[in-house]
Amino acid sequence: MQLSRADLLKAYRTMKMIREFEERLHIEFAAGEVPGFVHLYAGEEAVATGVCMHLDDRDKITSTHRGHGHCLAKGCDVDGMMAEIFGKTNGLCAGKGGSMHIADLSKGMLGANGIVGGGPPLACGAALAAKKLGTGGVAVSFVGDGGANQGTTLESLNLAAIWSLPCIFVIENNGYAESTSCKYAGACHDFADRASGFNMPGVTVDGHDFFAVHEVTGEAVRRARMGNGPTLIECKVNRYYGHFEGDAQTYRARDEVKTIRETRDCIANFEKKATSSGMLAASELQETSREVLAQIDDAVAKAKAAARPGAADLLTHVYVSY
Amino acid sequence: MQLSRADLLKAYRTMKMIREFEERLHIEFAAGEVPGFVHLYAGEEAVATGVCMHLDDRDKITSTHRGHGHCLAKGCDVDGMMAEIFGKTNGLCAGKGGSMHIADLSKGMLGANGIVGGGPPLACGAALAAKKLGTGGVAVSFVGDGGANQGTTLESLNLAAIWSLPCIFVIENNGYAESTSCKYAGACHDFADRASGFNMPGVTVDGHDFFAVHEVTGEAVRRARMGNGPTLIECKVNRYYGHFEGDAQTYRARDEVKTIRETRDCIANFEKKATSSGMLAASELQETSREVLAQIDDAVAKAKAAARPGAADLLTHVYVSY
Amino acid sequence: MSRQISLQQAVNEALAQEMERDKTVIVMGEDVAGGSGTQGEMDAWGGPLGITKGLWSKFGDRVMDTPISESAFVGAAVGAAVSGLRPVVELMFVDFMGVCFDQILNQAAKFRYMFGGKAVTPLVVRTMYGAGLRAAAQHSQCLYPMFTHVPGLKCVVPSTPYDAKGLLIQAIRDNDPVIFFEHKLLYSIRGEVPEEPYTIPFGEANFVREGSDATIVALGRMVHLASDAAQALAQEGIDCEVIDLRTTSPLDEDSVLESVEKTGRLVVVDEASPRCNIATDIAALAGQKAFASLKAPMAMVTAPHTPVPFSDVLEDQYIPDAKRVAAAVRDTMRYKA
Amino acid sequence: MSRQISLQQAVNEALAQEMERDKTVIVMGEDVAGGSGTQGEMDAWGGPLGITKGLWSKFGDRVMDTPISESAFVGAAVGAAVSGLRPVVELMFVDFMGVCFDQILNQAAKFRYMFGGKAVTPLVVRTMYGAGLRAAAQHSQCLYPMFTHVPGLKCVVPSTPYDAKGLLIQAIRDNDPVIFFEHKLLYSIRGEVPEEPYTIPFGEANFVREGSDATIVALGRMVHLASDAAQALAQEGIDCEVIDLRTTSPLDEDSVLESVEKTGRLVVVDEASPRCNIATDIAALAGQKAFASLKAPMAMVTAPHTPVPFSDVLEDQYIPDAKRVAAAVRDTMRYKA
Ligand SMILES: Cc1ncc(C[n+]2csc(CCOP(=O)(O)OP(=O)(O)O)c2C)c(N)n1
Ligand SMILES: Cc1ncc(C[n+]2csc(CCOP(=O)(O)OP(=O)(O)O)c2C)c(N)n1
Ligand SMILES: [Mg+2]
Ligand SMILES: [Mg+2]
Repeated sequence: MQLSRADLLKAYRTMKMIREFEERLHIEFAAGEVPGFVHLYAGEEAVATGVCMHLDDRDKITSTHRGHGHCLAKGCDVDGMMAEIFGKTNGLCAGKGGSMHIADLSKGMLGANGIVGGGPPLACGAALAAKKLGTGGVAVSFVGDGGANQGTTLESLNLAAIWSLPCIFVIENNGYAESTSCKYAGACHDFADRASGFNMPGVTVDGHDFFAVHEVTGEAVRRARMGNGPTLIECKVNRYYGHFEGDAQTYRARDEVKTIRETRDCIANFEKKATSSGMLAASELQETSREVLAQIDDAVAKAKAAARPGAADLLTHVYVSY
Repeated sequence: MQLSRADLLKAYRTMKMIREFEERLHIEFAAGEVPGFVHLYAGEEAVATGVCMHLDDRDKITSTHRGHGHCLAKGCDVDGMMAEIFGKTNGLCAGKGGSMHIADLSKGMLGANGIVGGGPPLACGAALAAKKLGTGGVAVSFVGDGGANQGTTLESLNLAAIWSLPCIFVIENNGYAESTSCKYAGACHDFADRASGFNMPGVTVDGHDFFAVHEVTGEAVRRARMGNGPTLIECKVNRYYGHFEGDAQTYRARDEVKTIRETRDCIANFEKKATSSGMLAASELQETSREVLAQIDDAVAKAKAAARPGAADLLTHVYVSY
Repeated sequence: MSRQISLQQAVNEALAQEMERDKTVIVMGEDVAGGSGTQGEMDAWGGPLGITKGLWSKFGDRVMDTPISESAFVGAAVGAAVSGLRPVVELMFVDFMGVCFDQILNQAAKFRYMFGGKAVTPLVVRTMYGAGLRAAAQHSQCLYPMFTHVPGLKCVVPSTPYDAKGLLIQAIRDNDPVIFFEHKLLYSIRGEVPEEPYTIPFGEANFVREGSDATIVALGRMVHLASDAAQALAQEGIDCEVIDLRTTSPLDEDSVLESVEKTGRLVVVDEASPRCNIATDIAALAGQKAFASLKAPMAMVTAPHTPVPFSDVLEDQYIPDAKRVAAAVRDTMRYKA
Repeated sequence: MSRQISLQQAVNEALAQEMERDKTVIVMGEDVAGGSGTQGEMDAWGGPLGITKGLWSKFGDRVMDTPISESAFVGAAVGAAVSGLRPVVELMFVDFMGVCFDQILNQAAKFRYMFGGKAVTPLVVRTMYGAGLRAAAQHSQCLYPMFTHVPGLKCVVPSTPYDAKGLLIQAIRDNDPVIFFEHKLLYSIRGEVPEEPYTIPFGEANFVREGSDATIVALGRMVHLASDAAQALAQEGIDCEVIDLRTTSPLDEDSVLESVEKTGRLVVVDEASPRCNIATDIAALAGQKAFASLKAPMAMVTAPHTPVPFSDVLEDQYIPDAKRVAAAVRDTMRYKA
């Protein structure tokens, strides 16, 4: 699929938004402003962005504990997300979910998920609904390399294949599940190798490369929309921060992240490609960056100023009717 | 591995024992003598027999709801099994388990299992114990084609591979999970195709052919004992009776079983091969058959005559100490 | 006389009528049709006991056989429920919850709350429970106490064909995730059931029998034992009130409390194993909110703290029976402070 | 003065001492060492909160990191337990039970019974539970009522470093499957703990405080709230007995009943959600077996019937606190028949 200037600018804005969102949370967390467990997506922006560029409001995604990038790429409101992460009443989940449970069903974002492997079955269901209701929608399930070994994920590959569901499994292989290497935990060379055992195409791409991710996803989404069933896409990528904020990361090689940041950063690479090809001007990128930063500043300020939930909120939202 | 005359006779006795055990239960069930759910293994004898011939008391197996054949092949006592199936106090499980839970840990038989996919994780553990304790033992997990799609099974493939466990997964593909075709439920051509996605050898064999099963299992057991990790073996086979006794089997093609019985029966084929090669005499086979039948008659008579558990047995065996 | 059908037929009819009424209702589970991919007949099974048989013939691919991958297909039902369908998914035996519980416990049950009230998850999980089929430890459990424990779930345990139909239709129309427990031994019981669709609201217990001496609270199959016991006791001049909870979550606290306040005596009959079960739940409720009315210790008639045994002798002893219920009531009556 | 260590250290020490003593004890779970297969340090994590850190350095490959495949590795621990090892497997958060419960519910718990007494399953499942870390609905549950409900399992919920060490050593030496619940907020509390190994028998509650006016039964982190409440009440002249259950299965019924018989008043404090939980279980026990002694309704202080909220304001309200416990006791004292 040819990317227009507008597409590229949108992609850039999304990647930059995710990056700055996470960089800012990293600082706010260290300052003790953010409660709970926070898993940052910095470094993996090209994946969520490249995938979600193909999706519209008919389409659904399921996410993981590391969900901020997926949310932003799927169109969740930045202010609402920030407020949620700060536990405020105007958060996307009224302060009841927090970082690990941000959702916006109206945007087709079925929720970050605190359960590794929680998402893939749900994505099968969203895809089934699209199929039965004839919406033309697809479902995408983001799963980590750790989550790729969870039985729920493996079962879902099978289910999606036998029902020929419009479902795409995106394995975000960032090399680690917490402090454990994907090579130790996963018996396979590439996770994409597992696809053939479930009768679906599997492809491995460089998750630092927005263009590569965008291309293979385009193919998979077309396949799905045409009724030709699921695809497994493995994106090899890196996370820039610890498993969660507070992780000392002694299991990583010295300078591992530094080297990647310097040589393979998805945003820097995108900037280079987009400007050198003449598609986007450096000034446009700078302008976008400025806007993004301002938006994040604003979101954080609003989130900090926002009201906390009140006692009465504890008991609401358990049931629609009880 | 070269099969001696004694081996062949033993194999024959085992297959025949399983067959007659099941044929007899089929009759007893119809007569209302056997309580509960009974899943017969008739037709699949070559699998349990060909596999378990390689195993000794160090080795463990996990089984399924269709477990009689595995039990017999692993050396469980015929009388004890029959009594258990009749719910008697002298049964292998004191009448508390029944057909779906026959076990004899002293024989390395870790239990039939009422949960589809319950066995493979247990087999990983048995293999892990063998490895840690240096017993030289291996573990074999029997799984149906239906069970092959259960997440617990798929996870176990991965775990066994990354830990290089002496564990063998035998998928008994009899074409059906209850009334559902393995082709509908499993997204793969052969289940053995899934092995490579879990970094282990996978092989499909004709499960009606004792010699074929015996050969590939020999290879897998050697591999496992040498510390070279797991193998997945898919045996294509057929069941002669319904999913459970009482199943009208209208989902099967007319004469499906009849044709198989007539043309591909594992015992008839074995008889032909063994006698035509001159390894065994027809009279030996007949003699063995007679002995088997007598033993089963005897087991049934004893089981029927045996005492039922008494009220006091209800509360025992919940804990070792409580 | 009005129409009598079995509980099994009532369940089937409720499903058929709701599928007819609402195109977004789908049914899925292992062998719910049966015959998928085979060379023989389709719609060959309707589950191992034939409960859903015929639905595929009426509704085609809105009735979907599944692989034996409970996490994937129960989870798919959850995902479909938040995406515009109203799935009725069958977990064949509730004993199998252990391979898919996460999708119920952490996904379906919690979406609405975690997402700040923005999710609606109109899911029904139908499942078989209970002992009596000589099906042993892994196919005979009740387990509804575990589901009742989970905020966000509704739990329905019908005792009659009439209730099964009305409660199942309510469950399908309900916008919260509902776990619907069907006792294997109740499928064949027959009772009066109107042909037209109707609903029975959740959280409204049924007074099966009015009485003034003692309250027997029961659910599911135990309601019948309670009634039998009450009938036997009536001949001895002991007048029992029998309350069928119908749903354990929501719980009709008021009906239980009212009755206990009237009779002053409480016996709870629960087929589940005894720790942290519905019996303790109801007893604790009375001990907390109807204490002043209590004239005698609460009694609980439950299964013992053991797995379900295979042997018929043992299983018959395992399951509560009307005699034990009656004995518990008599003890309660005999109690002198 | 004798040695004071944290509960976290007590758990680590118990594991190390038992691994030292018995070569068949192994530890497995996600990141229980940490660093497996990486280019950086091994033994980098010890679980997300560092509880098992250092064990790999001492015991090498008897401490095994696992993939995120709880069914497979918890099941492997079960299989290893019936094959000669004594595995201590970590289910990181008890909330994750939903992806592996079958191996506990239907395998480990039932082997002995189903197999007629022939199986021995010396398994320990260590797991974190409880709210307070702002970890929201899927990482903050208690869920021990579900495990307590299951015949064949033993459930341990320690409240102090001393108990944690002694009960964990007992759990490892015990020949039945034991689920060992560690509250995240208790890891840092310190207390006196002997260096040498010792065991605390299961089924023996601890009288944390003796008193004559009211009995407060609690477990895990709630024991500390109960003690705080008792101390506050003492100043008002209300003399509470505080009982720490230590194990919910087996349950020390006698201690609870004795105390209630003495005080006539019962308050149960349970962090779990309120339906079919330990609070109802204990209240029902008293209502059944100590009825004559009861002077007032039993009170239960529990979480509300909602998922655990993320917001600190809401979570603080969600978790029972000493004030609510004290208020419940006061209500009980004020009660007039
Ligand atoms: C079922 C379950 N098991 C374990 C965990 C704890 N946990 C949270 S994130 C995580 C690692 C996930 O690794 P991966 O899937 O690779 O995602 P990444 O963090 O690398 O994005 C683990 C083990 C969990 N949340 N759920
Ligand atoms: C977890 C679980 N799901 C469903 C069932 C019900 N069930 C019992 S056997 C069976 C079919 C198994 O098929 P397969 O694995 O192919 O074994 P086969 O019966 O053909 O030997 C099903 C669905 C079960 N026992 N456990
Ligand atoms: Mg990862
Ligand atoms: Mg099969």
